[in-house]
Amino acid sequence: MAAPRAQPPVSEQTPHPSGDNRFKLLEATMKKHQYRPDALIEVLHRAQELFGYLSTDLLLYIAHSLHLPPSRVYGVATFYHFFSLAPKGEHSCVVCLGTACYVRGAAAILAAAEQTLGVRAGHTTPDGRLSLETARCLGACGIAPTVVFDGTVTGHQTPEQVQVWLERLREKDL
Amino acid sequence: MAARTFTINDQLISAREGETILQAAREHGISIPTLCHLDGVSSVGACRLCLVEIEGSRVLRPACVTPVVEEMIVRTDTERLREYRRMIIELLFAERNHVCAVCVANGHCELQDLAIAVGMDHVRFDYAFPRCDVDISHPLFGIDHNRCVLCTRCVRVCDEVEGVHTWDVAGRGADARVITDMRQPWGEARSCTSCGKCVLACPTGAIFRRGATVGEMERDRHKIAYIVAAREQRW
Amino acid sequence: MDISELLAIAEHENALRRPIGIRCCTALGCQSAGALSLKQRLEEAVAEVDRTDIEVIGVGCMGLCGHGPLVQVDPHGVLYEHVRAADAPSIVAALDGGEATAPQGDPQHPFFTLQKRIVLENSGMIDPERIESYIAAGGYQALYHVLHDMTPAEVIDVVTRSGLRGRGGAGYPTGLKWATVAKSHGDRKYVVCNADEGDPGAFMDRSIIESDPHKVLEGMAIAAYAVGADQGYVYVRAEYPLAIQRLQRAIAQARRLGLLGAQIFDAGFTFRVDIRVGAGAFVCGEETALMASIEGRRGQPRPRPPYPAESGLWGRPTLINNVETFANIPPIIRNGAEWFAAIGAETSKGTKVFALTGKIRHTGLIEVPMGVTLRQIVEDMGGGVPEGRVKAVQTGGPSGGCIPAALLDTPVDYESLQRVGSIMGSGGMVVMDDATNMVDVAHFYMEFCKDESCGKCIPCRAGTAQMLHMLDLIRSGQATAADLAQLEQLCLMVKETSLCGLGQSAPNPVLSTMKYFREEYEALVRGERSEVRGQR
Amino acid sequence: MSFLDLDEWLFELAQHIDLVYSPLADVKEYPEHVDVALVEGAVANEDNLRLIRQVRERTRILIAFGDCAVTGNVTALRNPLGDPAPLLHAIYVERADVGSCMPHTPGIIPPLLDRVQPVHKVVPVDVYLPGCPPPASRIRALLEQTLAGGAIHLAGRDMIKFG
Repeated sequence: MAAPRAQPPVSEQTPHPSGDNRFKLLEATMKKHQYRPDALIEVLHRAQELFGYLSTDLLLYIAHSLHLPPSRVYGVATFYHFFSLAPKGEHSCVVCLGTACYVRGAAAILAAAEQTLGVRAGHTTPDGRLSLETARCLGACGIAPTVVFDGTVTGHQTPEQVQVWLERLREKDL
Repeated sequence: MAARTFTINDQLISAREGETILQAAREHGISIPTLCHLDGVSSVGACRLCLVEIEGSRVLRPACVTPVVEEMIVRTDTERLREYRRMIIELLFAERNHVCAVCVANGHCELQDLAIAVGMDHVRFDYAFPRCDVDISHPLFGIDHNRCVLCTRCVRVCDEVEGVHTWDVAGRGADARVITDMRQPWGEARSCTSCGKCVLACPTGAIFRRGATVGEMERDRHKIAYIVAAREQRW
Repeated sequence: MDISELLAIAEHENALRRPIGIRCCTALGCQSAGALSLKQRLEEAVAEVDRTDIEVIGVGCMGLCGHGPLVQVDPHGVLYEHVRAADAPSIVAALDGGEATAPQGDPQHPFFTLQKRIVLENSGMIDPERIESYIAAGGYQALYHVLHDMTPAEVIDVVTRSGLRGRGGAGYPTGLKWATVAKSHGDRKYVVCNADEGDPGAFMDRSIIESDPHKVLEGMAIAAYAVGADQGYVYVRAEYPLAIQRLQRAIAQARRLGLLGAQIFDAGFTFRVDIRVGAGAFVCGEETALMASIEGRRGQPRPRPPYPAESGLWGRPTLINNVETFANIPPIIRNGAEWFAAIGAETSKGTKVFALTGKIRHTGLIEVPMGVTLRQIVEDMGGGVPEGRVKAVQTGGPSGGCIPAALLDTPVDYESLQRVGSIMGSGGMVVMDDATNMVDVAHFYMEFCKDESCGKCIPCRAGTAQMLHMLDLIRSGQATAADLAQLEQLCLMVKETSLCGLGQSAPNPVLSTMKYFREEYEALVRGERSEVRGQR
Repeated sequence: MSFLDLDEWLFELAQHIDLVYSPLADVKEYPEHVDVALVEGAVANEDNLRLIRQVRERTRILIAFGDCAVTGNVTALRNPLGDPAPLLHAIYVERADVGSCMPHTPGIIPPLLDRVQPVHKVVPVDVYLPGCPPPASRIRALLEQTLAGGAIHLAGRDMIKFG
């Protein structure tokens, strides 16, 4: 395993961490991993958890902290689907497109959701309210087709049910 | 160092222990097509053009990373390999927008040479015609993603020889792109030392010297190996 | 910790058991259907009637996920399906002769009776969130036995003689892999558990971790002892938050009891386990890509050799096995190689866990002895398709193939499935009825592979994109017979030249559907389907 | 022009062939029963499409002649931009100095196809001659083989280098 590294000085071009508690929490995660470059993915997970998405400044900050070239951090962040480099909507609707869901009509569900929201999968509504996403397989095949609303997995879904949920969300002023 | 004796295309060959099939073949004047391989940087076995048949092996092996083994029997030019290589080259031409007639590397391009070598007189697959950027923000060099084959020679030479790692690959699959720093314009990539090694390494017209026009982009790719050899033999 | 302490924990735990146990499934499928509020309601209902002889236990997967939430009552084994929270009081009342409002399931259905549970022996029985529950079921005794009574070579010998083969898909002999790692030299060695279950339609590994996480950890620890490793990683998908949570808890509990960490069972054996959470890349199921990901890099495979067994994580010898493989280890140590080798088929020993899904009556998780036929699984256990007829069974996910109904009598073992153009795979089994168009199915998988191709090697990166394009042309009626031939050619090329398993197997769904359902391709080429339905 | 570089060999060629159709010859209709057609250029508009189908139907050996015919080449550079309508609009309307309007003269200006296609993506092609332009020596080698009858085989840098 690579040798532990001391905490690096924060360079001028990275955002100054003071004043934002989230940076302290991120710092703690990096410290836990002794600023090892191989902890990059763990650190990116934590950063996205704290900030919602990975901005360019945030990635640069991580690159400097872990002593990694910026292009490598960017390359890793864009390799994995889980990481988002753009802000997400306040709410999320994830339609599972795994095989079991596919065979049981996931395509129709996704089409209904796209129609209701007026955005394609992988995008956020212009008002920033909701991100429509797809998943490869949630492993909840026993209750296919599945849709995840704001982190809650629901099974045996129909296009109508999904439309109702999305419309209710639109009406509610959360 | 111990010697190894083996056969390539019915020709008996002796090689040093630890040598790859590709090295041994080239030393004996047997050509095996390559694209992602570049003398002086590590091999990644990604382009699959140097795949060879080895007797007793179920699968095809990349010559660039497969060490020779005593009494191994290798075939580099069978009907099957020829057909596969041609398809790989055709896939590359179909994947991006390679227009030899207006390319800075016309006449000095490894991809173009490979197309000739595999006998590609046309591309059987449909062209994808993707939209790709051209970045000429750097004062000396430019990159045209239309001509990039994602061999990652620029990434490796920048990391391993220049030691800077300005280049990397972002995204994945067909959407993958070589990038500089945070995928910002090359001219704004602060880590770049403008050493030009990536320009030397690029097999196609993707990375070029600014100002070069059609057919003018000649480069001495052996320089990379010279630099590496000179560094290793320094005393 | 020594054996007497371990046994004391088990004894104490067993003493706590009440005569009547209401087991409530809290695995993902049932949780999504409301199992957590149901469990709470059951506890309240028991408290309301003031019965101290009844306990409510949250357990892992009972298998019949499509009928969840599931509740089973011991000692009589009465099974309730589709249980709502409102049914809770009546279930408790039924113990005194009342009538439960939830529908009863049939525990004697072939879905249950044809199973042979080794990997899943504790699933649905014990509380996965409490290490004591696992210890009471005999857990960690195999590890003790190994550390105190066996040499590493003896452990490897047992695993080798058991005939266990890798459950991740390829079926490489596990004992041989362990022996290679044991023989390799390195200042340090690693054991990695591959829980990056990426095949869409498969959830065996998720279920095993959610239902019985300690079993996997014990298997890893035994492996670490056998090969000489002191550090382990579980690489698990980010899409499985519940599994990650249970695994974290399990590791912390085991560490607290000294069953992981330094000086395990005072035997001079140290083994630490860390979790690495994936980030959404199917290719990371490939072992060299997985290792790159653990090292914090882009999950791109590299050519093998060198194999991970010789040069793996950070260049050191690394043993990589799948979740189900590790879960088989403690029972093999406990019961012996001969016991295991007596189960299953000639070249495929033991059992296999399958996720049975798609157009089928009983969806869920099953564990069957190798060698049972697809027909037994689909028709007897799964109850066949709800409407129409079975058209095909897909095994092995995007790397596998579609087996037509005519070949349902194929036995489930590594070689037989390969002979009919599919693979065992990790255990996804998706049933398709005659409303399913097989070209659409091939397209679905190809879209998956194209999206998941890492982009490193040309045949996979450009080949999957091109194959998908050709399938698009076929589906929209713009293709010719010559295009079909060209697609087949391309499939063979990608299969033989791609760098890793993803590319090498990406053409399988196309090749197998072209082989068995060619008329569907030809009909499209003749322009016999005007409208294309299915995936975008 | 490259064809004209064949110089005096053109006279020899003329003894073996009848030139029955060419964009430069005053022949309106592509004749029937043609032995060999050298097709230059890609298929970019509806006129091209109509003509190439006719050519294929009435010709024994169809030769895709030059990079444009074989790959689309420079003429296909518009393809990554998608449908040509926005492009035409940008050129003829937005940036027009005078008389800005979309070109639309049915029967005179053929509508553009969505994508420029190499010839073999539209009709079957028998022989491919890359080159932009193919040098005279390459053209001569091709024609000599064609005149000799039998299978036509082109290989090596002198014969199939693109660009």
